[in-house]
Amino acid sequence: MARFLLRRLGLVLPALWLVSVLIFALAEIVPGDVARTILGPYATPEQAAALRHQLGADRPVPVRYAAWLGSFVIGRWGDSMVLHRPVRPFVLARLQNSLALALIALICVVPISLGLGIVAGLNEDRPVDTAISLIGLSLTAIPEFVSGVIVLVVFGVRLGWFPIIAQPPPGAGPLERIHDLLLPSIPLMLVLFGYIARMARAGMVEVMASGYIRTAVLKGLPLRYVILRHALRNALLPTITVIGSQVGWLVGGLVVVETLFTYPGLGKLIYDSAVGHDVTVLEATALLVAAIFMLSNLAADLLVALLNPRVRYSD
Amino acid sequence: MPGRLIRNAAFLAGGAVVVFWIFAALEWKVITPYDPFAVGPAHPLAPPSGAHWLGTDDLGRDVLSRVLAGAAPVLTIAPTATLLSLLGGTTIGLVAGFHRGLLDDVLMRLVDAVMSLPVIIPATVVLALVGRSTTNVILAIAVLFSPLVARTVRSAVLIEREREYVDAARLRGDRGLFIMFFEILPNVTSPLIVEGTVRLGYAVFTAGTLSFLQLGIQPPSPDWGLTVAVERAFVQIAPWTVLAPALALASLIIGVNLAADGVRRALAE
Amino acid sequence: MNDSDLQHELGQHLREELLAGRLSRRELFRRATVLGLSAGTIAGLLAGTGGGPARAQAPPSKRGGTLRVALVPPTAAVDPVTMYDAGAIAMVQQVAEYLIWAENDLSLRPVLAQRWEPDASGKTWMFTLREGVRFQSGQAVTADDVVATFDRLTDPQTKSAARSNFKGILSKGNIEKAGPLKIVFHLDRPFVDFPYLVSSTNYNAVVLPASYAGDFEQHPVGTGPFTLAAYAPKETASFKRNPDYRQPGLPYLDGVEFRFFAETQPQVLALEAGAVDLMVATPFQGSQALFADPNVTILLTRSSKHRAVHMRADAAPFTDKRIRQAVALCLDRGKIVEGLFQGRADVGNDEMFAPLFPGAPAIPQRTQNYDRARQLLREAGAGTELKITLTYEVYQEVPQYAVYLQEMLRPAGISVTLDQMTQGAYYGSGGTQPWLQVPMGITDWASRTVPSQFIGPAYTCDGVWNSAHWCDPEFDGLAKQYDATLDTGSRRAIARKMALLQQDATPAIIAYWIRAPRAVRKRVRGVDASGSDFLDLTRASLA
Amino acid sequence: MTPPLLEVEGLTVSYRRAGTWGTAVSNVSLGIGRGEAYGLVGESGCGKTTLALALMRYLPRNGRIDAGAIRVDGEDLTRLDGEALRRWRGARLAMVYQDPAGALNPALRVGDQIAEVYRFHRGAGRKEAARRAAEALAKVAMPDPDDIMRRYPHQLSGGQQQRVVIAMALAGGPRLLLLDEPTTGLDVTIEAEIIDLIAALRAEIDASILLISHNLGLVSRMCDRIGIMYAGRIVEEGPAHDLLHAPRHPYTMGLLRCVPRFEPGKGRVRLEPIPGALPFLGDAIAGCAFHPRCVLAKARCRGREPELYDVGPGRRSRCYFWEDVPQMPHTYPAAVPGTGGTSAETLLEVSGLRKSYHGRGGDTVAVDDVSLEVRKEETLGLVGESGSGKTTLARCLVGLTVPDAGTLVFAGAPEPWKGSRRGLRILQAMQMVFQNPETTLNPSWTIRRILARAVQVLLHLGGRAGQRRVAELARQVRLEPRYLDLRAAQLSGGLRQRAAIARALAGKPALAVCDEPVSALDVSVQAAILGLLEELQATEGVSYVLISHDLAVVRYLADRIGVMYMAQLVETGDTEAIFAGPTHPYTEALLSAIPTIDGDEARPRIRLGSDIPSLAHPPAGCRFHTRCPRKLGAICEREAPPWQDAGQDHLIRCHIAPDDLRKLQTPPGARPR
Repeated sequence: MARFLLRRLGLVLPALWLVSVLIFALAEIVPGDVARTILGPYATPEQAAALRHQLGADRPVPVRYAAWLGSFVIGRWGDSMVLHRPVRPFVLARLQNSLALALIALICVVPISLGLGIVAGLNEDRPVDTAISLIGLSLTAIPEFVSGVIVLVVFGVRLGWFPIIAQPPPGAGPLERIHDLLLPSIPLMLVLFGYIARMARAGMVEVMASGYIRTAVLKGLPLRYVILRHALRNALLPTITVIGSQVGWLVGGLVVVETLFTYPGLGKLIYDSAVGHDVTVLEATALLVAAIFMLSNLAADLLVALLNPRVRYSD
Repeated sequence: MPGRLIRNAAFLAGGAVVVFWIFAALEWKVITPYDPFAVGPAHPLAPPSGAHWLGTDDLGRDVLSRVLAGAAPVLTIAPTATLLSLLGGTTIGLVAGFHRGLLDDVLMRLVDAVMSLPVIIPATVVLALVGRSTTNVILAIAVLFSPLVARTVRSAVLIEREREYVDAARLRGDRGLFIMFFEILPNVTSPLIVEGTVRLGYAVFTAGTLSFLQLGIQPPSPDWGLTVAVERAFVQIAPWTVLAPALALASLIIGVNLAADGVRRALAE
Repeated sequence: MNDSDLQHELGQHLREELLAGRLSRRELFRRATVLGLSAGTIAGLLAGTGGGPARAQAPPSKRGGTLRVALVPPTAAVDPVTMYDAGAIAMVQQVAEYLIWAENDLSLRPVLAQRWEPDASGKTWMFTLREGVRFQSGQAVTADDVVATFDRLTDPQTKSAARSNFKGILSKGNIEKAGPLKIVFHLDRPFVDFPYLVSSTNYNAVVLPASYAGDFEQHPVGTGPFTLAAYAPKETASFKRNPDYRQPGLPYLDGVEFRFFAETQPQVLALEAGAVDLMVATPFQGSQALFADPNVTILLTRSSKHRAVHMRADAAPFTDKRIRQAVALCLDRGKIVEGLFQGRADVGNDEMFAPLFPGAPAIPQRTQNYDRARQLLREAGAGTELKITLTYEVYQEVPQYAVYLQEMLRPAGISVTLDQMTQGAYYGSGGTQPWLQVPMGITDWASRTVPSQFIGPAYTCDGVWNSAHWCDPEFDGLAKQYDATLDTGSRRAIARKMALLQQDATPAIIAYWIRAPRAVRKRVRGVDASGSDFLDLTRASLA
Repeated sequence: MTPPLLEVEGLTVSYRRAGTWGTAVSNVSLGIGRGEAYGLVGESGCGKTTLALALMRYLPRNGRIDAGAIRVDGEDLTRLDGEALRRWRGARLAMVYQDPAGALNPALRVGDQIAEVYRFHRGAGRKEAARRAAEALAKVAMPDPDDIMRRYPHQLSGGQQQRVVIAMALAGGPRLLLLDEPTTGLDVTIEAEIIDLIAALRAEIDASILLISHNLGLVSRMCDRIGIMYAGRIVEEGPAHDLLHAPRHPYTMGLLRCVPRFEPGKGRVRLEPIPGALPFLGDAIAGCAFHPRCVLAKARCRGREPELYDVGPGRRSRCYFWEDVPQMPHTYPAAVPGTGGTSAETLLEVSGLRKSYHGRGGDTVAVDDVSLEVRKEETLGLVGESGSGKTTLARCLVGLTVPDAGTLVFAGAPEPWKGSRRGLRILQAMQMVFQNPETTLNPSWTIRRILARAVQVLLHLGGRAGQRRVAELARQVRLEPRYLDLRAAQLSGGLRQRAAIARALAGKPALAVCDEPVSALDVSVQAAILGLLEELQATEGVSYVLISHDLAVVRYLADRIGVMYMAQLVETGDTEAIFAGPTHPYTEALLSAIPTIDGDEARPRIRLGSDIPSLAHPPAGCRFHTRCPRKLGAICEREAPPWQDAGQDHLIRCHIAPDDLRKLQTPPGARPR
């Protein structure tokens, strides 16, 4: 088991390094530059060049990358060239927001989609199964910006049940925070529901056709007991992996929803820093999201391993 | 196989929607009541009426015509991008799955790295890098989807390479390349087709999102994602300008997914 | 406060022009403030010629409360010296003040400067500061602070865009401290409208303490009505009332809360839902909902904000001016103004003297004429099918304007390919700056108070932002002459010649001058619209 | 006869596949008395498992019982539903499955899975149930039940898992125990132990047993009465001894004749394959189901389906001409002059072959220092249980796996181990036939293209010459030309294996390594393939290395045999010498474990004690000492046994001298060899 953990962690580091190189290279050749972002269009080219020199942005790429990596590795995330602020507190505050939204979306959607997925799996090819599968299929199909706009107008503006600016005032209690973040989390839930329900259904169908369920039934055990004790645990394993793989998107991929609901999350920050050429912020946020994606996958795999003795006790 | 497909209601429904949009994409010049590009400053944001069944947009253009014409860009980008990603992905998957060893690890780490970033970020940077045009959008989506295809193909190849007919081929002295492309590839087409149809659904989804972020297709294209992005400013006073393209996009994606689901069931039986 | 005899003489000249009907009352009032005439003198000049200046102020109904403002976030760290976007400018303007504030009607209101007067040649200007004004740090405002402020902006090493405005007019070192509250500006060349260059029009020119070291966010010190309490980039900024503000009893508000939105649409929704009280910039395209909303008032003001559709005179296919003229003749300007702004804009005439500017020369208005356009194209040998690419940025109504242009040029046989870019990409970086290089582009120009602020940088041979690469020495000469002439009558004659010259050459199509709308909730009082999205909340209050 | 415990009457079951319904079990009636063991024998696709599932009312969703009644203790199960059916299952009926690993929930401890039967059927509390579960494990001869209770299924060996399943089945105190191919997946020695366990338990609990199997030997040993199934029908039924020694149905006679028996040597008694192929489940059948393959078939057989006629005391047969069955003509293929091992010229010589895999817990040696040689036109049999290393050895010979050490000399010339570096000469000369007909041929190629490719690469014969060679190969393996243009999926198991053999012969090889070539085939088809291999050896002069776990098959085809145990060769010699004895104690146990049809040499049963140790940590000294019934003592545990010569290069690796072995192994009064 420990070997499994070490090996997987060993794989995360090179992948993260690869991400940092990828981001640095891509950000480097995106048109526009940090000097323009700071000085705006009306500064003369000479002024822009002077600022670039002052920021050291005109040093060769490898030199800058090495300088950034050197400081980043020892924990100094550096300052944002554009916002003249230390990157770490700023990015971590954004991370907190993104995690809050992700958590709320997950807490609401995971139980429902698991429940319905299992019900569908138990009633394979019956009307309830087709209905749930179709709903899941359709909801996942709707891009977040489409459902986001509709939800925003209907619940935010017309009915006014929820604030349209998803920024709970600092002192807000947990309940109020959830209330304020519910609106932006709805589009996320719609997309997630499809993924999780379908995987839960597939897991259940496969398990119900397995040999050990046949044994359990033919041992004369009551059906409900067979489902709860034997089927459920093995059916949910693949679903945990799916949930793990969605966390990365939930934390760093929501630029669209964050723009619509003016929610200061990581997604929008990555987008802004990519377009605005703020490399230190871009690297920090992209690596953070990549790390979260990989670690959540690893956590999911660990959980699956723990629940599945075949892996836990492998010699 | 086709027999089972026809009987599957979901496949028929999905297929009908997809065929409708394909027809629209090919024939919009003929079937649109108005010229989708003709500007009508006199009547911007007019509500649905006899003259304009789905009303007009902020520049007075007929929304229905633009929605019908809007099928064309998506239906050129998504399938092409999916096809390219299948080609790229299959090659990577085959090589990684068959050769194992260092090559496999490196490729898979690359796949992890690309997949760890939410699709939007590399897409943003790539499109900002090479500039915005339909071909670049296709390339961007193809580049982003290849790793996912590679991962599926690799897992299928890992199973096939252990099969005895591969040993027999090695025994004859056939080279790795021949075995990969002539012996193994024909037997991984089934997961490939399933992956392809699923990718197609996501390609339409991603193309729409890229247009929404105004990174993809350029105005005055009637592309749905772009239209939703531009028209969402008028969503309160002229919701039809946003709802029409949004529902069109959703219907196409659902159609493709239903059809894909049908194909998968037929193959699985 | 007595005016110099020169100012008295100029005042009488203005009264004669008014009585001769060559000058409107409003233009006389504006012109007089530029010349530094005191309010008393101006009242005397206008006596017996009709109603007084419409500046009466309704008494505020309620003191206190916090005003919530929606605006675009500053893109970079907030530094008055280098700021350029509406978000940063609005923030700084709450905390710091200018020597002079340019009102919407281009009249100049004294702020930190009490009086100013030019010498006969218009080359030397004497400014007197208001007494007893303190920075929020408690330190008194002296001439040293003003000299330091303007030395900072004219320093060759500065990164401030303001230096381009002062280029060829005011150089570092020519700002002389003539007393504890007196400053003398020695100009490089006579510039009659110099007071505008030190007014709010030149938004970087806020007066900062001499000790200012470029760290505004950490030490936000100015003389303004509010102090900056907290700032979370891209999220919120909160201001508190400045208890010892120079004008007793002001400001009425207890505080101001800035909430930043990256896009217009969420701002519109927030205002409609009552989550914010005021929207700094309310572009018509996208905010139509507010224009029809009962509990929202739309403040409106004429401005010199416009979109220049430049055509590079030195590159194919626009080298021949007949082709440029043909393109200009394809536009139905009335239809464009109606489609893009529902009429909230003034039709332009492809020259820089906007209706806002007093003494705008009346030259024949260019209208749509496809036959003439096709004939011009034939004469220029452009054949039946002219292919051109129009590059533009995604900003407010510009994309829609591009589509209108494409549609309107088609009947003349001109097929336009649209090339849309983000704002960052359009203004470009390092070597590539598309807005100065593409053959045909749409560039957005913020409002300016003086035509020369457009003409100098954009339409003179050595203009820094001359997108059209148009160079006509005669036009340059006239421009310099225009700046140096005090007398309004001869200025109008020069302006007329310049307008005709520019319209004929058509380096750029100016189809409309935007009226700047600003949406506020009904209960907001004492706030005005602003052509340049400036935000003066000194007299703002909540009913 | 006391009233039967189980009475099945006119049971008909059908499946829906791709929209059409096909009958899998048609009008089956049988009865099992209290405490009686009934054996149901049939090849794949004959519907025996469907019958078992129907009895348990656990047909898959696309299966249904069309007609008939299943009465247990007088109660008709087809009427029961819901709670009543649930109480019946486990308490009255219990089932043991073919794949024990699949039958146990991987995520639950073994103890809990047994205890839950007691909790639900016997209303026992948690502690009480656990105690009785441990008791049940002890009853199925599991060493240290308390430790086993806490283990998870994947931590047990195949044999142990099956014992757990049996314990679970018996926990409910069933009146009828259904055993569906209980030992098919297990090794021979383990199978013997499970059979003995069942026989012992049967005596203890007065439950009747329905044993379903394709292995006649197994059924003959275990069961009182036997029913033979073919194409969903019972074709013959009767007391075990009478049925096996005097069959009254052509199919039964055919089965008995095609199973390799234990008469000595090859060349004299040729196996008689049953012509034609097994019908697919659900095919429409006219008249007697067996008539297409029946030697006695006449016009009448194609008409109405015969009844089950009474043909003797408690005996029934579904054949109009059952009286002619004893004199049924033989269907020997033309006898082939047995060349067997005459030429002494060595074709292949391997010495010091060692192959190890480095796993997590250190290195596992799969093949440990093996040396062997194969002579021209000779068949060397390699026998051993799973994990003995015989497949790894085979893969090393043909270059698919690269060993750590050892040399290979082929026809006098040393050859590299790595396949890709071998020249065309040896690639042509040495080919391999694989085990699993499902995956041995590329599913998306036609047979013609597979053979053409082999001919193209090995003999550089393209175009017409290539096609001629392909046709010739097809003739050699008796594959009708019409099959050449079909894909593997459209052929039966036997035809696929013929194509695989043809592919191996493409380059006119001198040696063919056959890895379990027939173990995945049905009995009647096995005989045909063995016959083909034998014929090809005679006509093409190709020698074989035949790898199998089935001693009967090896004895039938091999001239010389090598026995492997835990990666080592423990005995080599001529087939007859080994069968005559003396033999290595392990080989002796192997021989005794093989269930033989009644009347053959009954060998004294030797029980091997504990399970096969793990290959990762092999026992010191002689690796067999942990299970050897003939263990001398400490010497076996310390020293690796030397090779001892028992004459005519019959070598045995054992501390006991061959002569002593012979004395130990000859039972008093047995016929001298």
